[in-house]
Amino acid sequence: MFHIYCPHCGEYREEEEFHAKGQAHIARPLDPEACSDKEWGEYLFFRKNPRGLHHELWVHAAGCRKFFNVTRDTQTYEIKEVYKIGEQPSFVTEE
Amino acid sequence: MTQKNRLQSGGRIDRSKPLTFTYNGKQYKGYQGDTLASAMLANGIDVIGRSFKYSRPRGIIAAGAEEPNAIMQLGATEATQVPNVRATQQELFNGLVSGATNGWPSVDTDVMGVLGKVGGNMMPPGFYYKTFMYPQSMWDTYESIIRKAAGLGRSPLENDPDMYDKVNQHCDVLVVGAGPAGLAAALTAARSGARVIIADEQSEFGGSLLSSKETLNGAPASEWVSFVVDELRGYDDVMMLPRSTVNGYHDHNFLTIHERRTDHIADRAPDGQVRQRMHRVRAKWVVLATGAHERPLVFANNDVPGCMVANAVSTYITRYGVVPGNDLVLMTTNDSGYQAALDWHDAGRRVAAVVDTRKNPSGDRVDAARKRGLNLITGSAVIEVQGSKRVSGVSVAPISADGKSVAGSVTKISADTVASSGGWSPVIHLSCHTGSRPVWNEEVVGFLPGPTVQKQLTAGAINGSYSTSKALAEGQQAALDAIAALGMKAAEVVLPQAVEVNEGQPMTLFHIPHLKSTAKAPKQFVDYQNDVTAAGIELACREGYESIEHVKRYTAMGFGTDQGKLGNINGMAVAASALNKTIPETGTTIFRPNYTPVTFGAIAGRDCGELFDPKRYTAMHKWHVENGAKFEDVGQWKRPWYFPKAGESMQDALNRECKATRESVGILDASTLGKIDIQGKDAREFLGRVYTNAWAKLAVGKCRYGLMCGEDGMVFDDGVTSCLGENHFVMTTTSGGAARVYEWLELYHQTEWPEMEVYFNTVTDHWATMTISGPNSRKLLQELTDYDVSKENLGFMDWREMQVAGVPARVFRISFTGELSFEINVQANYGLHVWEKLFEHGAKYNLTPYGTETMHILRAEKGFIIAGQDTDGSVHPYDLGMGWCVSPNKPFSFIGKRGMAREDCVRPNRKQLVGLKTLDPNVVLPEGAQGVLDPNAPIPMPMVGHITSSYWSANLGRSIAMGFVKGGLDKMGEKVFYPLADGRVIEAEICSPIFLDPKGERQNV
Amino acid sequence: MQKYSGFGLFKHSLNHHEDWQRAWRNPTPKKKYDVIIVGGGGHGLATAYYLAKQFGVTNVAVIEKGYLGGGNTARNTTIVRSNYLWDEAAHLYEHAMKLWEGLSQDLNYNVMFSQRGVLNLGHTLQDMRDIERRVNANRLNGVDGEVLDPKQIKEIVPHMDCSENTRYPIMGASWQPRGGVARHDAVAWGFARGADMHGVDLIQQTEVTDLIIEDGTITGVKTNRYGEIKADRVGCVVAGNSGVLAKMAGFELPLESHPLQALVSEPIKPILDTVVMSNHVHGYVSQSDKGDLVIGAGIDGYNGYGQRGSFPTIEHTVQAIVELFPIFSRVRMNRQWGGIVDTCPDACPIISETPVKNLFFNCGWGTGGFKATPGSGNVFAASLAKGEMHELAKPFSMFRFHNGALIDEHGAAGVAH
Amino acid sequence: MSDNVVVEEKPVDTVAIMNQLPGADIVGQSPLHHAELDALSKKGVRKGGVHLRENKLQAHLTLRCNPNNTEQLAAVVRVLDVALPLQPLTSVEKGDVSIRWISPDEWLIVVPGEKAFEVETRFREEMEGHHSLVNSSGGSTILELSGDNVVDMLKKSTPIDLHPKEFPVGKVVSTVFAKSSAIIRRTGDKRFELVIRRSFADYIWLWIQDASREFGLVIEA
Repeated sequence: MFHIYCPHCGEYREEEEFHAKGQAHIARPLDPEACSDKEWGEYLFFRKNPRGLHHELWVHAAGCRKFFNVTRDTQTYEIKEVYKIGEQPSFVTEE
Repeated sequence: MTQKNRLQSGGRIDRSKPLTFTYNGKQYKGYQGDTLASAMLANGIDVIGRSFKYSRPRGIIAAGAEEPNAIMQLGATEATQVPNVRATQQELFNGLVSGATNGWPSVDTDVMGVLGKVGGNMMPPGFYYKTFMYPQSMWDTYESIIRKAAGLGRSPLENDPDMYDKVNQHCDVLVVGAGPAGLAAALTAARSGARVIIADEQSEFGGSLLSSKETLNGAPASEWVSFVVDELRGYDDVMMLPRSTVNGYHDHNFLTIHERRTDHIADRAPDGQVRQRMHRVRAKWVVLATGAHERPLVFANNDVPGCMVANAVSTYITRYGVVPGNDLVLMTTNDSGYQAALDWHDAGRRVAAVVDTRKNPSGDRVDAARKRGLNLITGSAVIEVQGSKRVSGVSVAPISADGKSVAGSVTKISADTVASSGGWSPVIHLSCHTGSRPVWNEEVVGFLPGPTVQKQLTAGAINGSYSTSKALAEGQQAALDAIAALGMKAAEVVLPQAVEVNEGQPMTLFHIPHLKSTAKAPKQFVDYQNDVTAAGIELACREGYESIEHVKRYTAMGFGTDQGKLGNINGMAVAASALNKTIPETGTTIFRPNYTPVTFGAIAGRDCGELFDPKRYTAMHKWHVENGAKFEDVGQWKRPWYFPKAGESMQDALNRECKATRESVGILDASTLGKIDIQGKDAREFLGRVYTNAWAKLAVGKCRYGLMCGEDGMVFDDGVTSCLGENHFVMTTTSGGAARVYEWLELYHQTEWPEMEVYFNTVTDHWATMTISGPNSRKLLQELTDYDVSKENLGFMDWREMQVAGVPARVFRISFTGELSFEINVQANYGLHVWEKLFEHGAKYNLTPYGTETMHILRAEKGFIIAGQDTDGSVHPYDLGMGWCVSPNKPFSFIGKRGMAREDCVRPNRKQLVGLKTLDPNVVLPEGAQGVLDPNAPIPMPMVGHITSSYWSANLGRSIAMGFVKGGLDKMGEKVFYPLADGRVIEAEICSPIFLDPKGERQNV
Repeated sequence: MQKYSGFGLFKHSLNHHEDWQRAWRNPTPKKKYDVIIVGGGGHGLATAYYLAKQFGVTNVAVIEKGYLGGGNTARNTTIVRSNYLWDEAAHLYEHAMKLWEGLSQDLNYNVMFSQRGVLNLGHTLQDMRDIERRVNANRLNGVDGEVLDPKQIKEIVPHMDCSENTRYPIMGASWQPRGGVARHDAVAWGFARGADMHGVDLIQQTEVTDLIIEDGTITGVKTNRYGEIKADRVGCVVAGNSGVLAKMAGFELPLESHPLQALVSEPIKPILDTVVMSNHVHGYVSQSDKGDLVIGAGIDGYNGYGQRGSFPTIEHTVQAIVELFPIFSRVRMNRQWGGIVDTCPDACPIISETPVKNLFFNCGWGTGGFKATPGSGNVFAASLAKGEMHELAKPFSMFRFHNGALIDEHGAAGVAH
Repeated sequence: MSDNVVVEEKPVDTVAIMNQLPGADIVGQSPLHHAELDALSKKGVRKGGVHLRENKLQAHLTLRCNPNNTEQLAAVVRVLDVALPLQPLTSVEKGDVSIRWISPDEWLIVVPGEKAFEVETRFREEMEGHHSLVNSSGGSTILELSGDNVVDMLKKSTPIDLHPKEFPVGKVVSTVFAKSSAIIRRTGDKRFELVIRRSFADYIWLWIQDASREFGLVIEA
């Protein structure tokens, strides 16, 4: 069970208070009508699914109800950082 | 019966407290402080079970968690049966009832044993993959025989009378194991002011010190243990948990501890007490001081009762005052094994021989054995055991220096007990649970904990540090490391002085050679519980199962309830040798939770029975119960389903409720609908983005129905949203969808459109909501309010604030029944008051309470959908015939708009929701029936869609249904057939889903 | 190749089993194959087997980075059923079911397929609507199924609490008598042995490090141990690693890999004859031939390749099992483990052509992979043999996530399998 | 029917607030009304490790506003005579007003039940800019828990660390409570307050009884 630091509450809480909401930083296309079916399908369904560092969206569901981002290793499950919506991660994989 | 193997003195048992217990129907005596195993050994019980595959007699081998054989059925009553209890870990209590788990008619005269002897050769590993295939039809028969033979103990057949619970714990340092290393660690951490939890699976703290004659500071080690325990007890922030197994190590230093609080007292927990407790621990640091298990050696017939692990022999003698035999042969590859022979000799029984596989052993214990004049046979091994239900003798022979072959002639020695020691395996199980792979260490001849990302430290035998002085020092150091990492100041702890024992070099040997090849020699067991032999492992390797994982799976090695604590390393060694590889080349051994098995009840905790899941109630629930409602589970809510009167069938009640509502007035508790208060200057714009229809012009005082879709364009919720003020709305959602919609709104607000000024607050529980519906609803309402609720003053889809029955209310003129309806919302603390007042005044109108089922019928008569029943995540608004509820021209591309325009969403012949009238109006189509156009088509029959809603409509005097039909909206009047499981084929005609009052005149009065 | 039989066992027992042949060879790969299968799990091995046996393509290699059947094949709860809701899925899984029914004999390897029946419980009115809908669809699709009431359920599972005083009383169930369980490892080994017998090279401990793509067409793979190996066609059947291989080929997949946990009790005497599943209380259980209660938990919500999940998921599952079977409260949980399931947004697999010519993917089975093993291998083999997708595979194209033609099996997939 | 409150048509307003309380002759029924705690307090046990009292029918008001807007913060002081706790997980209490930090832009204000409308009205008068004040008095209730074993009982129910070092008096958290949720505030060394949702109140009541069984549960009026 993960121990997650909520950047809004300012302390660690148990995973039971949170919900994982999938990959972070997936922005809704500004002009959906201009998207092809392929582009819209990719926005809807296609994800990075990395083995290693992953940026993901979580919500402190039972706590402050704020969404925030987590950089986590999907293999070791280590959480490298948490950061607020609108901020950028400092841990990134080299591509 | 006398305890023939009990010593007159010594041990940690209390001879003044005799206890009586039952084994296989016979009564025996033991003492307070015994385990079931030590008491059985004291009474000279040799055979405690039969092996699982070959049905061979088995005896107790070990003294702790690693025991593979002594797996008992416990329980004096049916409800308190516990299968598969390890006798070595079960403390004896007065009245304990136990039995062997295998063996028919008894363990001593077992019929299967004969079969095992005859058929054993037919059962190499994986034999079942190679046979029982022909004829195909016989497999069921073969399998039922296999199933009966398998399994260990049995499940109780009555419900558990005991309680379990869970406690969430937090600490700075969790120390696992209260042996010398663990105690040193706990003491150091505690004295430094840390919050400490120390847990040990045994009944008392001390670990290896409990069963050794070692001294610390010149006094018996137990004195130091008492001193530490006393000091630890004095700290508020130290929690000491004996009888508590740390069974799982999970991510981010979350560990579970299974505490057995009453299993040592009785079958059943004393009244009010919890039988077992799970501690869910979040530890900043973990110190693993879990010790090591001694490895038995693998030799022919090494499973005959009387064969034991050397250290277990010592433990029974020193801790329990039990010598488990008369004549001992010890076989060892190392010095530590000698202790068993020394203790045996010192207890006054005969040591027939000490067989050391090393040519020239030397060391303090070897010297001690020589000094006692023990018969020391070096460079040799016990290559075979004689006896069936008890060891009668052994064959000893010299072996080659590499231990691979017999190098001389065989001598027979008579003995009734064979102790063996192949060295020690560190107990690394917990360190593996989070995915860390153990690393082989040549020096230790064992796996050590591998690198880990957890905040984990290790101390003592788990590191291969087997001396007490090292254990103490490492325990202290681990605590100091943790204290430093926590930024705390370490307190001074002076460790006690242990006596250093000089030890010679151990020999790396696992599998004792035999005169015959492994395949032809008598069985040499590696994993006792699963009857895995060295020959079996070699065969697996020969057959190409070369990965250690393949070997384990093919032979079932390590899959028993002991999880291979004794056998895994030996098995790997046998495989490595067969494959001509080293042990690390063969692979590694990964352990998973649990360290030892954990009661399901303890994992469930108190979340079972009444507390399995919350039941959510509305403010009027008590009234519903008192008025005979039947309830429906909707999410966690308990909603009235219908209100039968005495003697009424469900359909009678529904007919009555439906008619009363359409003819006069009915009332529904609608409090469970989700309600979200939305405020802010961008609230209106936000609604426009999340709903498919337009919200720009909804005036204050007005209500509007909306559909909500996902980005894929599929409907996921619906409800009425009302404009309370220019910047203020209240949204309603389905009862089951409330939490999801609320989170959905927050998701978009927080991540996509944070610049929008809008706040969402859930007010579901705040308002009690009651809907009165029917032609007399206005009259009824008017009696309870001074506000003019006439059509002119409170029109359809209007809401107003007014007092109802003296309580301030918001009244919404919205309708889900198609009748004149008023939805009255009052603060929930006053819900029941208003509800009861409505009944006081409603009697004359035959005000009839109705539940969800009548609500469903009434709305279906009007063709209104229920999200979740008439939708399934694969339909968009146009599929539902609800294009009227989509405003494609809104400036913002609302959620769902792009999704529902994808190629597959706009193709012709999609399944569309339509009304369906059965040809025979008296037949009600079953919900879920699948429609076909040609009921005579062969299977697989092309289907056109299913019935989503179907009812008997008392008001229409016929059945009505809604369902999906491919291209249905363009097929009005056409026929669909519904072939049912009972053989009937029901014919229906496609129609509009609005069966009643298509112009909406009834609600618009 | 020697044939397995009771008589053979007896014969070998006279010789102390010293002369058993290898179940499969350990060959050095050739320079070129007609088809390379990347991934030696159950699906990959089944693909190779059917390619060689049924479609006559014997110049085939299976390249496995670990050991055969070492992924989800070795970590699932072994349930086999075909009662899926949508036509496309039902047809695919029923194709698999028919192959299961003669698989031990076909492979001459007892996979211990045991048709002890599968119950899917309903606890709410909506559950029952869904069950009726699915069973009706199953029957018209030629999949066996019945809707049972609590009394009938009680007859099949006498020890389950079918009373009305539970939190979510059992209202009914769907019952697929032909469903059941099989011995998971044996499936991989049986297909491996069968494939090897027909000439397929099984290359273990060898990792594909890159795909060789020329002008949009795949021509082979690069490996860590044997360098380049050429192939006319390549089929990737690598479950959780699909994203990694897709990336090598230059495209993405709509997959996410999640932990899926399972657990077993200690072995107990036979007490449960069938598979019992409940989506509503979230748990499912069967009893293995060894006597273990085999229990499946839900998928953890986050992505994870760690072969482990979070403890609350285990707790909820055990609570569900104790709720269904209060008598199991004193039985003990022996072991838990986790697999990595590659899940698609619609809970259906991808069996598909890709943007690269002659490169095919079979993945995204989520919780439904084991039960499909022979069917998946069979249709994938047919597709690889012909170079175009088998009829049953066509609806499972990866391109459905662009045009929206999803096959939403979340209801049927539920917690589990 | 009583007409002591005159209802009149309001002018079109940006937000709608209303006095939700009836006249004093109509007694509200709290979420645990059916448990008849008053009666239990008279006949139940008087000794035990956990004490429970329902602090019912208080006014619960959820304030959402911008913690960086000094004007808004000043408005709060004008209305409540106490400043919003801006530090996460803290609370303030003054007179009959208590305020709990819930989220960076959310606070739960509790005042005596009859004061809800007055506070709402005052907020409307005093606070400008984007904010909301929502009355949720009917949707929740307050349980006061105390006693020597109160922490032991709570540890069975919530994963929050309740050690005084981590959870001092005045700290407030929103968290899971069994399979429901609660806002937990420490009001004393061995004294806590739980704000729970109405529809879950019966479940939590059953849970607390069960979890307190080994310590003894005393109901207080």
